[in-house]
Amino acid sequence: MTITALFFASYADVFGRDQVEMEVPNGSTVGDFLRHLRALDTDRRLPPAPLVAVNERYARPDLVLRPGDEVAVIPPVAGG
Amino acid sequence: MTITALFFASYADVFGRDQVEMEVPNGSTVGDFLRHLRALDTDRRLPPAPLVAVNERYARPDLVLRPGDEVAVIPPVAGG
Amino acid sequence: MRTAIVRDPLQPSAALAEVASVANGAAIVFVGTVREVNDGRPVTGIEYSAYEGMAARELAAIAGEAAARSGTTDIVVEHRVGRLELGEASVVIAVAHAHRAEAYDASRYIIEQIKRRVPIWKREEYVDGTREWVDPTASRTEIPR
Amino acid sequence: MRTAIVRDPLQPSAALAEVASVANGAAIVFVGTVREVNDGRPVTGIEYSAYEGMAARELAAIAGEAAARSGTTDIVVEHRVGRLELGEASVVIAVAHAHRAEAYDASRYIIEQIKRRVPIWKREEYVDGTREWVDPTASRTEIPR
Repeated sequence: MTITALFFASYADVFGRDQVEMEVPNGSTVGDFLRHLRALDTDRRLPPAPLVAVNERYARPDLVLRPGDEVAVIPPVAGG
Repeated sequence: MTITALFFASYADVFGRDQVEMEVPNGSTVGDFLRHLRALDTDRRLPPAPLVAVNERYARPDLVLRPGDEVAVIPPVAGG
Repeated sequence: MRTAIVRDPLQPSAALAEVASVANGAAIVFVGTVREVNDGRPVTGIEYSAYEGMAARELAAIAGEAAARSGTTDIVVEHRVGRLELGEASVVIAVAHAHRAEAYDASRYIIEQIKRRVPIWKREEYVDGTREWVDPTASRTEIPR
Repeated sequence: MRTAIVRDPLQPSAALAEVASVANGAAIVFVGTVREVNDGRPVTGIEYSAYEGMAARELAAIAGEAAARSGTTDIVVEHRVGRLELGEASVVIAVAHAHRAEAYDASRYIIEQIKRRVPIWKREEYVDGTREWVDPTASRTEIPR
């Protein structure tokens, strides 16, 4: 199935882009998605367990993804 | 000796005026002054121990007054 | 640092501008205003009066204490006296600091101390035309320090 | 109650006017501004970026939580994004309440929650022309709830 991955701020620098359509196996969890990402992060610039939001809500690693989900990898926030 | 007594807000209503020159014996303390006032407060409208400021500073009952002091009787404050 | 007892309407945005600086990351403006109801009783206006010399002195002392505790002198405090309509500001406290925690603490310290010890009184006016001095402390008589 | 992510300069006095009401005795405006120095390093400007949809959603959720806790809906929160100069406001939080303690608590709750969970990032620009993303949490990775 296809999901949309979003990268912000320093993580966009890590992946050289801020958005990508990704193929992941049906039934993948947030944790599976992160393992998949890690394989692309050859320089190990992501922290061990970065924050993830699915469809604009913070999500735990065991959340099961669905086709078309917007999966954002969230660097440490610095608003205010 | 002569001091100036100031009455504010509800206490000005008690005494019907907001300022009066008063004669008190030399060596009088704030406490002595208050006992003197109480004699004038025939309806007992002052609290048992009202706050007093001498020359614009809060003062304890044992403070000794000096000629010309400005002695203010301070109702419960309600600023802000 | 500036403190004052004033008769004219207060200007919160002017106070904010006065404490602003590129050295500060946080500014807080507190505005106290006249409410339409107090203790369940409809109010039509409030007359504030003060022991002006002492009130000015106490306001300055309070601002100085807040500055010493928090480490900023970017503080403006103004308290109005005279007759105020509903919704008008009776007090404005502007504090700016490099960091927000200190700004909040200083702002809160100043308003709490004002309510505790600055010799200002208010007489509320009610819809039936009567007026009453407000006694928020039920005649507290300890020296407020 | 109103919350927004905006690109234009923020107007603290407009936010204050928006929450004012004769039912309220206290109004507090918090303004976060760009400091000239961060961690001892001179800053020339900051670029704020956001995950805008989620940031708007989180801001609204935070204001709703503050309203539920404090009992006022007189709350306006605006966070700016884009490039800001020194001294410009990045966030404005206006809260009004019948009573001051609740107004302070709600204001403080909102700014602390913004810093904890709203997906906004800032890249500081330095005098030598370099830029760096700010990581105030040293890569905290717990879900912020």
